[in-house]
Amino acid sequence: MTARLDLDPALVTRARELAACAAQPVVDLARAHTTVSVERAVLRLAGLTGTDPVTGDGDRREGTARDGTATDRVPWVNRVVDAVRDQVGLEHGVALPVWHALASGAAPDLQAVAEQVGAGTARFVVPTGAGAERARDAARAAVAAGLARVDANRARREELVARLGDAPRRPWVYLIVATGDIHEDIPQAQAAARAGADVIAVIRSTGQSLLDYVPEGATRTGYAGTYATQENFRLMRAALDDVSAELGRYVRLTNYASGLCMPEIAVLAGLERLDMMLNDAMYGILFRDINPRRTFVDQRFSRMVHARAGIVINTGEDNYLTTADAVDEAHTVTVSQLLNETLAKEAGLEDWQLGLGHAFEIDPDLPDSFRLELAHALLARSLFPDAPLKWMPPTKHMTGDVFRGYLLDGFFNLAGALTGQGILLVGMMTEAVVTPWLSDRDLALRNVRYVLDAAGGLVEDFAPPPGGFIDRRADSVLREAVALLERIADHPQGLIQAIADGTFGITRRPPDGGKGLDGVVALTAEAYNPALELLEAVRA
Amino acid sequence: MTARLDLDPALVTRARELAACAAQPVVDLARAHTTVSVERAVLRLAGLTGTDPVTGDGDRREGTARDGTATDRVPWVNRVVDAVRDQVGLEHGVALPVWHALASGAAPDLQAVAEQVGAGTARFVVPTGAGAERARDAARAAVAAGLARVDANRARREELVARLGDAPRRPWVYLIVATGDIHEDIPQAQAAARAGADVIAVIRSTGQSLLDYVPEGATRTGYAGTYATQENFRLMRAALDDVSAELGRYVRLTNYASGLCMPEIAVLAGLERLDMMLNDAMYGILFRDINPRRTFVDQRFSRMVHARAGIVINTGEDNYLTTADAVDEAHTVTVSQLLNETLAKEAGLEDWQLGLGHAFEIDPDLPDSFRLELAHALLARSLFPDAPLKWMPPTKHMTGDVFRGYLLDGFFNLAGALTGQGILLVGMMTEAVVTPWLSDRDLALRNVRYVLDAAGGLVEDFAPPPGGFIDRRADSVLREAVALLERIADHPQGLIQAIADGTFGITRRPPDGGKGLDGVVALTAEAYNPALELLEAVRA
Amino acid sequence: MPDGIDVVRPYGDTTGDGMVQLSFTLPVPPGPRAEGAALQLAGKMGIAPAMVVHSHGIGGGGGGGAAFTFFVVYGPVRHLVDLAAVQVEERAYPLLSPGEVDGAIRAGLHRQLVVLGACIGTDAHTVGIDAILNIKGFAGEKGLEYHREMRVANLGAQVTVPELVARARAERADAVLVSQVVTQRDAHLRNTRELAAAFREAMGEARPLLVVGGPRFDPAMAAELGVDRVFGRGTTPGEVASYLVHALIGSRRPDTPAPEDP
Amino acid sequence: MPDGIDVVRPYGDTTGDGMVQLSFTLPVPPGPRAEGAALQLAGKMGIAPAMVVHSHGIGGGGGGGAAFTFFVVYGPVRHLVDLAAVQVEERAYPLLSPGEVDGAIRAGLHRQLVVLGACIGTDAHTVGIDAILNIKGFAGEKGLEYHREMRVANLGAQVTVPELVARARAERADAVLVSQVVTQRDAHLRNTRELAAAFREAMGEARPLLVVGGPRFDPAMAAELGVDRVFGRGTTPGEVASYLVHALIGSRRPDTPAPEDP
Ligand code: B12
Ligand code: B12
Ligand SMILES: Cc1ncc(COP(=O)(O)O)c(C=O)c1O
Ligand SMILES: Cc1ncc(COP(=O)(O)O)c(C=O)c1O
Repeated sequence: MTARLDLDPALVTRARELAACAAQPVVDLARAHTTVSVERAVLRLAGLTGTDPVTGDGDRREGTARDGTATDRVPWVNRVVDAVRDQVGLEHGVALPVWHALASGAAPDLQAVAEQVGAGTARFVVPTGAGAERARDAARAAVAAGLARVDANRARREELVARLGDAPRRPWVYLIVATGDIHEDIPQAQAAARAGADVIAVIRSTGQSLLDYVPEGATRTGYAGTYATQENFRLMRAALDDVSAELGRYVRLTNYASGLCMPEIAVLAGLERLDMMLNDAMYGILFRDINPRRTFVDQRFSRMVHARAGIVINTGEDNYLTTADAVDEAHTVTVSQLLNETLAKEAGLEDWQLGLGHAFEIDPDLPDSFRLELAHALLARSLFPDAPLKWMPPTKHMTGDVFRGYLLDGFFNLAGALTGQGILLVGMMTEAVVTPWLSDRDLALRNVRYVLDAAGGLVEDFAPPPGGFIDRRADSVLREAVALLERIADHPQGLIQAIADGTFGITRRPPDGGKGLDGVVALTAEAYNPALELLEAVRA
Repeated sequence: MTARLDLDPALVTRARELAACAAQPVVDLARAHTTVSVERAVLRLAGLTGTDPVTGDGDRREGTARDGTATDRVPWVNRVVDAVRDQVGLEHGVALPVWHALASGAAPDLQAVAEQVGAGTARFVVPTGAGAERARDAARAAVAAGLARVDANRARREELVARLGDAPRRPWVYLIVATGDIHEDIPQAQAAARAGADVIAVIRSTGQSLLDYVPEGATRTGYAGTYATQENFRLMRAALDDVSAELGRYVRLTNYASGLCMPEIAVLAGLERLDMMLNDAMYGILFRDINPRRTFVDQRFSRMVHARAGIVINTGEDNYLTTADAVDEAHTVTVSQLLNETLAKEAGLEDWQLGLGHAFEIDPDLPDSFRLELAHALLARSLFPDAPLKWMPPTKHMTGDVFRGYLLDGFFNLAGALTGQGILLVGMMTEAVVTPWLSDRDLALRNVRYVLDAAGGLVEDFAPPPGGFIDRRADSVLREAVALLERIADHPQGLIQAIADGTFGITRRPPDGGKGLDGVVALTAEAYNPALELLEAVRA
Repeated sequence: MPDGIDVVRPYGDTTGDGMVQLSFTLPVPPGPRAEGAALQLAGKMGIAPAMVVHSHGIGGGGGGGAAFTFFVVYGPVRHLVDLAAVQVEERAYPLLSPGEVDGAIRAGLHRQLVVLGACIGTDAHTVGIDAILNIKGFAGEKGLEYHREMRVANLGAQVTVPELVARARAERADAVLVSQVVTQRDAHLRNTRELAAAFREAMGEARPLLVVGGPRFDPAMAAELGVDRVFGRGTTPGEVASYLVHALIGSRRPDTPAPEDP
Repeated sequence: MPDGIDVVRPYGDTTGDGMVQLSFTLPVPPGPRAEGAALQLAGKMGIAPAMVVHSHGIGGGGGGGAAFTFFVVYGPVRHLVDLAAVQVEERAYPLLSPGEVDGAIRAGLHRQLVVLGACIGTDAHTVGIDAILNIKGFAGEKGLEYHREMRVANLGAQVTVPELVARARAERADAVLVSQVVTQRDAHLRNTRELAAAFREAMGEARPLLVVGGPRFDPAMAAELGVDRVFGRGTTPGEVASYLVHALIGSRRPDTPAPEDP
């Protein structure tokens, strides 16, 4: 039904080859390293939960409120990984020393190991030979139990979708809640679902992505977003399950993986049946100044977990256009989509799981801005015919004129419908003012409904002619993208160098800068990660 | 550039033939009668102005305020026509007795005749033979002077358009002011022009259309509109001339002819260089319960004046859709457009003067409502390729949800651009609430600008396929229209009967009902109307 | 909102945050002085701290600068809404089915109930009164004409008050229903007061029940306007029929006697 | 608006009509009680007579009814706006060209003016501070880095207050410019107060000039927040540069001493 552009097939093939080539150094890097968060994720898959009660400032610190949970207590997974690292280093992974401790009877279970760490009595060694074999087997079994829960969640999702019914159509209507308080988020999310949302995303508190641990418990104290915690995931998923049953349609839940804890949050998402995750290979680097190496190692692991969990990822190309110009830098979006695609596939994700990002961010005062948007959106649609595509609403050029904003969002919705986008992030008229209000969300959904119902069928009449404005624009963006990819692939460090050069979102990030580099560890040949082993086994 | 539908040419020809046939009884009726307002219009063309100072209640009555002009004083033209009618009847027209009085020296000039009427001393007789010849010559000369002023205004408009420049593009952006106070209207109109309006319409006070006289002077006391008076016309045209010069673009002025004084208001519009006039063959009948015969006689004369003045008329088919359903009754709009066209051409108007009306009034909750709108709009566009077409915004389905209203108006604007409408009446988000505020108008213009600039070029990509939804819908509306025209043309009374049957706007109006029938007079063979003679001479 | 909570505040994204959105125009050219003026007004309205999140000049361009500034303001209002103090024109009467309405008239009146409807003044918006009176009705409910036990005359638009009084007297109307849609310069309020005064003067206590309606009326204003009942936007014929039965037959209110039986 | 008129009201379509538009949500299910509550709030805000022109339930559908109602209200506010009483943070200093700024620093300071910029707290919105500092600038004006006579260090996002104080001391900063964009739960106000307190505590009178900015700040709040100046939405680099010259060189204000000369 959707209009497609006739892209030059040779150019498309060349673009994909170049992207794979540019991404290769990243893949090599990721395979050769682990990170503290990858190792913590292994422990989480093996079932270790909870926080060390003697850490944290309780309600004296920011991020903690009288009626909420302390969000600064250190999780046991952090305490254990840090202890292992202190005592024997992480270059073999955490599994060998920890399950060696268990197998050798030093502790009855993982939780006990953690408590010994807390008490300062844990002693780790890296086993060899049969000891290593035994530790590996035990670790594999423990992690397999976690993965079994992930698998069960995937099956449960499929069952619920089959039983209750799915979103009534594409695009899926995706809405954000962002109160900072999980107990305010829940009724707002339910209200949005009742008003037509197919997907609910809970935005995270500012600053969480720079925490090198995942807070615990039900939280009420976020700023401009709610902490991503396992308990918050569970509460919201349960609330959406209730409303899904009520509405006879499975309502999806989204959260954010990017940040210093990508691998762990990916695991928690798998364990709590989240359905989509924001997961971009570069977002943390560019927008949170997280170290590139750290990010590349973490993102690969996290994506392997998503692949297993049947989670759809959303990439973050839209963000570039909040700092860079949407016309001048349109080709960087295309380049990034191709890179995200190649890295995602390498991590085991399939086409239907690739919610590649792009956005309606062209200055609305530019003549023909709407048609330029259509050209860009159709380019993405035609380049990735089997990916759902995540279509982001205007943000940068939204102003406090909420009437104009509501109109612009309507045209964004129309562009989404005309170009067959898979996931429609619903724009808010108050974008430039506040995090969305209950009423903003409701009005926004009314906007979406009007546009899709009244004008959705217009795709039948939408036929950008070959050689016309839209076709020419799409072609020239693709050509610019290929030219840029050529320059990137030319460099031995590929993408890593391109990021250092400020290619994306006009932000420069050198490979050794940014936060979290000290959490990256080069692996030895004997290193063992049971999660990676099990995740890769399936793919082989 | 604009998409056109391939309508069945045989059907189109048949539709026009049927319309001409259905309208014939109306034309015959109009030729055989005069009305008090037609005769007053003759006196106005001959230069008679002012009111009888001893009439009216001054500021004691509604419609009159402390700081405004008494709007209920009786104009001299009324006093004279009434006196003639009392003394000798109107079946010969007013010109013969009045100019006979002048020619026979009873009064030095027209104003003096009026004052004699006021004093009760005027005595009228219908001259015959040479006396009649002399009266005719004098009347013709007097009216020719008025028509010369109309001609000069037309030339002046052409000159100003050539010198200052015209509206930058189609559609012309048309905005309403409606404060009731000409001195508030003026700055609001100027503000709208500065913000991009190409045409300003001053809406009339409720109830003016049922006044059987035209109020005089600058007025400040209208309800939901400002009185149409010669002085208000003059003041607003002068204000717009100022702003036209300032902006370097000729800003057009519109008012409303329909009502009991159509002929006179048409004359005043010609004398004061108005540029467009609302003038529908049936609006007064259907929406103001004015007698059909009265309306048909009046509208023909008024349209002949507009033809001479180079004024673009706007017909009122949009109004049907405020009482009738826009989908079920879509074909009645088409039928009415064809009837308005045939009657307009008979009165001497040319294609470029035919702002045939239609509107975006489909229930927005109806699936595919936007595409149905496109189908209807394209049908009109394809059926009347050389007429400007007046495209009215949503009104009936507007609610107090001003955000939704603003969005809907945006889609209305888009439909206007995609279907090549000539005159775009700008919708107001407060449609269901109040007459437009200054800010509503400004926001509405911002809406128009965004849509036209950002998406106007989308016509290139808009290609409703033959046999597709839009094409099928347009074809079926046309077929229904032809079927209805067949039924109307079948009746010896044609259109007159159709109106009695409730064909338009689901409102029934019998030929002898409604207001103003007593102002209709059958003409004798010797009747003389110098204005008609001069207007018809040009056409012959 | 759990029952029992009587004091609430507007809800933006958290309970009790009091957030509202406001827009208006001031006759002041854009600039810091205009923004200050907007903040002053928002403050007087009880919004604190108010944020002017958008402003633009109106009427500028070409020769002179803009003489007006449009503002969008966001912020929390300090006022509390006391639900216990809310004056609700609750329906103090049961909503009857058409059959029940006819039954009540038959039983209580022993003759047809006579209803006159009109738009008065220069208001020509008949769709609202038609929605209440015509068979076709509104929102799926049939209009009053549908009732066997009612005699309904819809006089249409632009009826003058004296005409209406005369017709009411001639027809011995039990109820007169008047629609007013145009509200500019409070036309609807003026016309309603004129209506009430004319009926009072002409018929005194014996006047018919006076009911007015229109989208911009506040139902709480009946007493102030001198009529018996005011219906606002979205009124359905069934509500009106039920009210007529209640007021004229059911529990006749002391202060609004129905016309003498013939 | 003619000069000399000091009292104005909002303008809908006639001078003095006072008309405004308002929208908000109440945690009350839709219905007459909710409408009454909305009218009560509008009344408390000074809108009289208020018209609830639209309302709809939010969160309904499926199982339960809606728990919230959204309203759109129109009507006249009775408040007057007294222009004479408007507090304007008027620019009390001249707007200088880049050349004039450099000239003034050269002449008045005899060394480079040292400017530190950052987003503090967990705020990662750097576009605003970049617009002021980076060469690229904003609205056609080059940012402060463009000035030869300024030494600018832009520390970027998510800088903690202690880090910032340490850097300011180390670099002997003349001015510290801080951006705050996230305002939920008044994060920007809290962070600004924390900033002011930390500098006061660490450096007392010798603290650098403190300037904060962001789209939701009210420029009139500087004193209350304990900083020297607050810039709101749409600020241009030139305004900031001119202010720095004015405050640090031109007419040094008694209550905000600049840092000791080295
Ligand atoms: C249709 C319409 C027209 C049609 C009217 C056709 C007709 N036969 O009625 C036409 C095109 C002729 C028209 C003309 C004009 N209109 Co008009 N029109 C409208 C429109 C689009 C819809 C009104 C409507 O039909 N609503 C549907 C009905 C069912 O709703 P309702 O009237 O609210 O009635 C309900 C309740 O209020 C209640 N109710 C109403 N009356 C009564 C009476 C009783 C006794 C009871 C119990 C209940 C009751 O029950 C009804 C059912 O729920 C509105 C805009 C809008 N979207 O609201 C403008 C609007 C009403 N019109 C307006 C104006 C100004 C005019 C004109 C004066 C403009 C002009 N100067 O030329 C003209 C002249 C009319 C005149 N002399 O009065 C303004 C009024 C502004 C104001 N608040 O003062 C509006 C709001 C548009 C605007 N924003 O400018 N109009
Ligand atoms: C771009 C953007 C982003 C980018 C930021 C990229 C970057 N490097 O800065 C990205 C995509 C990363 C982002 C992320 C988020 N964002 Co953001 N973002 C925006 C957006 C779209 C534009 C902001 C912008 O760049 N404006 C342009 C600049 C030039 O304007 P400005 O900041 O106002 O600056 C001007 C003046 O204020 C002043 N000024 C500003 N600072 C200073 C400092 C000084 C000293 C001076 C003198 C002047 C000055 O001068 C500047 C020039 O005139 C706004 C929405 C909007 N349209 O406003 C949301 C917005 C600011 N973001 C918001 C949020 C909530 C977030 C997130 C927290 C969401 C989440 N939970 O994931 C994240 C996390 C960010 C974090 N930790 O802080 C909210 C804030 C809500 C609130 N009021 O509290 C907004 C309003 C969107 C919304 N409605 O929800 N965002
Ligand atoms: C891909 C991606 N990841 C993560 C985030 C959010 O990250 P944070 O929680 O760090 O603000 C975004 C925000 O839009 C994103 O696009
Ligand atoms: C064709 C036509 N004539 C006249 C009018 C206005 O007439 P009145 O002044 O009687 O309301 C309209 C209103 O929309 C119209 O469409």
